[in-house]
Amino acid sequence: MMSKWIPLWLHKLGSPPTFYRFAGTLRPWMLALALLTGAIALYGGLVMAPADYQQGDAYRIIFIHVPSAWMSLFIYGVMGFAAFLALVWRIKLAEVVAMESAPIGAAFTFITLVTGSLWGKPMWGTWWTWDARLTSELVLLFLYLGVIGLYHAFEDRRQGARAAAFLALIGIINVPIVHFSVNWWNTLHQGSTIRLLGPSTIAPGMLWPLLTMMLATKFYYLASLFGRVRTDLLDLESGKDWVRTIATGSTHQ
Amino acid sequence: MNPPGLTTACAAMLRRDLTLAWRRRGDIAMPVLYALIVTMLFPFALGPEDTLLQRIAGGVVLVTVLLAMLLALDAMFSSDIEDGSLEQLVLAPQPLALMLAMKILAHWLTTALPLIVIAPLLAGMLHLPTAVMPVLVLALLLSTPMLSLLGAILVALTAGTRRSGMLLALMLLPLCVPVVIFAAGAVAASQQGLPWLTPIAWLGAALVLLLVLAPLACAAALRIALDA
Amino acid sequence: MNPPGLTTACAAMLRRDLTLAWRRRGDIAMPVLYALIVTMLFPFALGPEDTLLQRIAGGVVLVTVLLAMLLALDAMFSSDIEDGSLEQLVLAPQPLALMLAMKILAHWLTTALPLIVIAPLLAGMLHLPTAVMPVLVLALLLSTPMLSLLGAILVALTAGTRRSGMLLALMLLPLCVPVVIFAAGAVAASQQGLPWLTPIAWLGAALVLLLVLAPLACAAALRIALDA
Amino acid sequence: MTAAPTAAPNNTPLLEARALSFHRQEEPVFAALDFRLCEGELALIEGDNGSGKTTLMRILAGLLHVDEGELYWRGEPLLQRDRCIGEILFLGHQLGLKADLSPSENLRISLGLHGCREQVSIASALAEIGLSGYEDESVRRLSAGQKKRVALARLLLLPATLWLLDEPYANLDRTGIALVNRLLENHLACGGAALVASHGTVSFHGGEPQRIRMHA
Amino acid sequence: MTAAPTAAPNNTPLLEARALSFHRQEEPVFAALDFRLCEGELALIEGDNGSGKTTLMRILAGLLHVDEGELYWRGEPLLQRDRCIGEILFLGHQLGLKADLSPSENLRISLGLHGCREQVSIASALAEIGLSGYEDESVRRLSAGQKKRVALARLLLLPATLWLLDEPYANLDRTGIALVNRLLENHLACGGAALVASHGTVSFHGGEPQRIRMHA
Amino acid sequence: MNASSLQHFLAMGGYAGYLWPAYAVFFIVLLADFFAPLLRRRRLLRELRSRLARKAVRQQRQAPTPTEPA
Ligand code: HEM
Ligand SMILES: Nc1ncnc2c1ncn2[C@@H]1O[C@H](COP(=O)(O)OP(=O)(O)OP(=O)(O)O)[C@@H](O)[C@H]1O
Ligand SMILES: Nc1ncnc2c1ncn2[C@@H]1O[C@H](COP(=O)(O)OP(=O)(O)OP(=O)(O)O)[C@@H](O)[C@H]1O
Ligand SMILES: [Mg+2]
Ligand SMILES: [Mg+2]
Repeated sequence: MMSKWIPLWLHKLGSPPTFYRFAGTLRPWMLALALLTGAIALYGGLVMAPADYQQGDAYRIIFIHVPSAWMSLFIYGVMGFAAFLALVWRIKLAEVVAMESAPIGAAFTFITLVTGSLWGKPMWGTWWTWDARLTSELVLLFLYLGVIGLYHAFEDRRQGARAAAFLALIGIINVPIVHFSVNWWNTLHQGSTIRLLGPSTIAPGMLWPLLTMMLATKFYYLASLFGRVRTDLLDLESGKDWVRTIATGSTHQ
Repeated sequence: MNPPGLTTACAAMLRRDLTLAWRRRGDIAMPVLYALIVTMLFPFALGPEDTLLQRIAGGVVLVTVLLAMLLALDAMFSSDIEDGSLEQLVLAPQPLALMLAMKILAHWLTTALPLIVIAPLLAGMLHLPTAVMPVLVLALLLSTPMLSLLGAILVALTAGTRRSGMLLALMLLPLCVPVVIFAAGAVAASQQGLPWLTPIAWLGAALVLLLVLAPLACAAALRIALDA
Repeated sequence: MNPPGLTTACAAMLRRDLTLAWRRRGDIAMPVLYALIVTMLFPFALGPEDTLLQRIAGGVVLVTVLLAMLLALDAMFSSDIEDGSLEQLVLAPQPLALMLAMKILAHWLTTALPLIVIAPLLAGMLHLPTAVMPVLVLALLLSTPMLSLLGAILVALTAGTRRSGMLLALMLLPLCVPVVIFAAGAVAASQQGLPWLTPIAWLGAALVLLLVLAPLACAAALRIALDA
Repeated sequence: MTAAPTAAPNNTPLLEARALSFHRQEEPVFAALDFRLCEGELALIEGDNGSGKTTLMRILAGLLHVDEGELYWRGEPLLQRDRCIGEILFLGHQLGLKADLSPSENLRISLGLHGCREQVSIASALAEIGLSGYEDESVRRLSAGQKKRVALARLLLLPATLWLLDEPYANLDRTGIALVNRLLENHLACGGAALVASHGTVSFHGGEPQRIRMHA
Repeated sequence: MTAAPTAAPNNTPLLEARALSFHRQEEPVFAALDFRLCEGELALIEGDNGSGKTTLMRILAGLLHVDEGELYWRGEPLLQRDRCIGEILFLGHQLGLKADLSPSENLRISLGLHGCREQVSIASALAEIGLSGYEDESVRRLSAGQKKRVALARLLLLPATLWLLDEPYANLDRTGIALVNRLLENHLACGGAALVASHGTVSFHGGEPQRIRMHA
Repeated sequence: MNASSLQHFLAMGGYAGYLWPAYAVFFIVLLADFFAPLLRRRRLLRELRSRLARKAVRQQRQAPTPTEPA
């Protein structure tokens, strides 16, 4: 049924040893790209971009806050999609991708919360308020943690992955809430200033480092995900011959 | 030897759970006592200042009821899982979602209802004005079933694990944040003399939606958690 | 051939419980998450009004930490009773009270300490002034061991019965009302700029007393519970 | 295997019970029980299910308090437990193993509490008991007989004069049963003593053991 | 005692295993296991500790999922469990009794789940199993052998064609062992079948039982 | 870039106390996230090797005494 519409190479990629090797070759490249674009973005953001006329230099937190915030939502989306595949077609690789995305998403959500509150102190005069966006982002962190916790609560890892995938799907309603909260409720938090379609209301000198950093975080996500998926595959397939050769053969690879 | 009709099966299911609860009627009293004591702790922790207590009464009662329900939630399926009757239920020739709905109903009747009955007492201990009581009860009547329904889904998900109630709390609380916000919003509005119908209406709408969807989701979750 | 020295035995006991906790380290994180979420619920239930939150912050954090510890308390001896290792402990050529003190210490380290570490964060979320934080942490440092010690006695007493976490809560909460009063008193005094040393001193004195008496009481209670 | 008990056998019995009786909810479990156990001796406790074998064991181990009668340890009344504690090893229906820990971790805890015989290492004890290769598996993942063997490894490791073994043969295969018998023989030869409750026939080489019959 | 199974014995075996194998952490517990069990037959599962007897039992009971090989129930592939559920009775190392409830309450729960044989009451089953007088004691207060007997009373009460008994003799005294043998004989005589894992020798009158050897 | 301009840069217009911790958190969390699976992978492979070794021991133990006693 799957084979009808999934191309052969994709089908093959879904086999754990193939994906293990594929991810192994791609991961250093992703990491290098992430480091390169990240360095450029940092230079652009911290050195080249002018200070904001209102916020002074504090606004430079934007170059990590906003990409991290986007990633926290984007990764939840990826996780939800993979969870859907895992539940409907029981694809092992989809389970692994969903479950290994969760810690990365949680990391970005955590960064968003911390950088946001570090930014909020000088801007709003408080580390934390209970407004809609901040709260829903915190709820997002709890959803990630719930998924991770449920996954690890099971003895059988694949069963745990499916149960956690179900939870991830239930929680996906929170993603639009985070994104649109600034429109639906009037809050302290800033509304959308950056649009991919239509004109952005941000100075181009600030925009390009932001977009470059966004690219860097995407590359980083892929690099980290590949590393995690490789490890998880080793664990899941620990009895298979290909894992044994890795274990007994060269320790580094 | 045909499977019994739907009504018969539902009634049997409901009766079974209510009888079991009655056998352990001490356990029914526990959430109530727990809520009482937690509510009592607040005046000690915050100092017996009437206006302050009055201001927080509605919210504290809501949170307390929620926590008490949470503690009882863990037991919704656990004994059935231990003795294998849940597996029997899954294999029974009846729509699983409907049977689960009956279980959830029984659970609500035995844990939430007693809490709702004493909620005015708890609120009274914190000096909530009498005029606000009906709104509080109404909000509880609408929000506790939602907690039961949402909780049932999550409890079903954790059915195959060596569970800890804490994991359940972690999973449930994000989902019930909106419920708490709307319920507390209604109580607060009524306390300030503002119209409180809008949040109550939202709660009602969400409840109707959940009443339809949650049993189905619960059945799906249970099948995932039981089948290895 | 002499029984090993007290230090060796204490170290073995402590290491054992910490290893077991580490094996199930997910369970360590749970009380912390629980406390976080319960704290979060209050702003939703009471409305995000900074001055109000600030006023109740200390009390809410204390109650929350107490509830989180309570949930974890139930597990202190239960697995040891089920698998018979408590019997072996009773039969070991070591003073039981001391061994139990080690168990209680391990329990405090794995449940209360993480809670104390995040308590400032919780308090910060409710806008407790930074100046009050040290007093809050101090109060927690003195009061949580008391909860662990008191809880251990009660858990030991209920060891032979079919326990439910609720029963434990019912027995423990009245006992810890004085603890909560003094701890909250210290925090409130510091928040109002009043001297807060007196309640802290009382807490300290009570803690010293309990440190000596509670392990003995716990050992006695356990022997009673096992002798059936 | 090394000898754990060092005292030479002499005439005062290690453990003596005089007119022991025990009641549960006012019903006698057993009454007027007398026996003497010297060093180097084995006593079998026999009786039907529910006749009080486990109860007697738990009394001797100090987990239950005797109602009437006296117990003597090396000729002196056994009022305070600390007189014999550390010299008695009790193995009951509950094995006292932590399912989350491995066999070696479990045994290391016992060693920490009870001390160790000389020249016996955990690894060698586990090998002798037939569990080499399972040292670091978690006990949860062992079969019923393997769990029992981990508990029996305590007999090899811990110093004790009197062994109280409640159904030591249950769940063991034939090699396991032979092993327990070998352990018992060694222990007695070194001057130890043992009380064993068992339904199976204990095929024991080296003298007819004493029999204590419980009447339900 | 009344006959539970009503179907007359015929040629298709009740349960058939073909090339069954099971892995734990990718290590084989057993491989290529074949056997057929007809109505009225008994099979003994033999093997050392840790050889996979319990594992096999749990697979047959539907508690574990088989890796490779096929299971047939009355000649039809056993893919869905509901084909045989209610016909299989499993008694494992864990007795599945609620310690808080009394023997009769425990048995009543089982009856509610599985239905009841005709003409057997809980009281008579408990009497037959040797527990009259203990009907309303809480299971927590029973001795090890008495607990086992409560679990065995299920064999008398519940209707089932295939009994899966994991070490049914452990903890029982001699009359208890004889009782289990009598129950087994009756069950087989009435057209039932049984798989028994045991280390003790099953003294069985009425035909040599089939033996399934597990190799560790 | 001379020392004073570096100082100027590090001061971040007086917001250094907020800005640099934010960047530090960003990098520390991501580093931890990146290295956690590598550590886990090392542990997994070590466990797998010891499992294989143990399996060899078990098989070796069974070889001299076959399971059939009689
Ligand atoms: C703890 C506090 C904060 C949290 C949890 C938080 C969370 C978020 C999230 C989730 C987004 C992404 C929304 C989306 O893509 O739909 C975002 C975007 C953004 N945040 Fe924050 N934030 C916090 C504090 C702040 C502060 C103090 C500022 C500045 C004064 C700020 C400025 C921005 C900006 C400019 C964006 C980009 C908006 C856009 O163009 O889409 N944030 N924040
Ligand atoms: N839950 C589990 N997880 C992983 N491995 C297990 C588990 N239970 C048992 N094993 C392993 O599987 C193998 C077979 O165990 P099983 O319990 O089937 O043995 P058994 O024949 O019943 O032994 P016994 O006679 O001791 O009861 C053993 O090597 C054991 O270590
Ligand atoms: N915890 C308890 N509380 C009350 N009565 C008990 C308790 N444990 C056992 N009994 C009762 O005491 C009597 C003796 O039990 P005991 O466990 O000593 O028997 P046993 O000889 O060890 O039997 P078995 O061979 O079955 O292990 C039994 O009648 C039992 O019902
Ligand atoms: Mg016994
Ligand atoms: Mg077994």
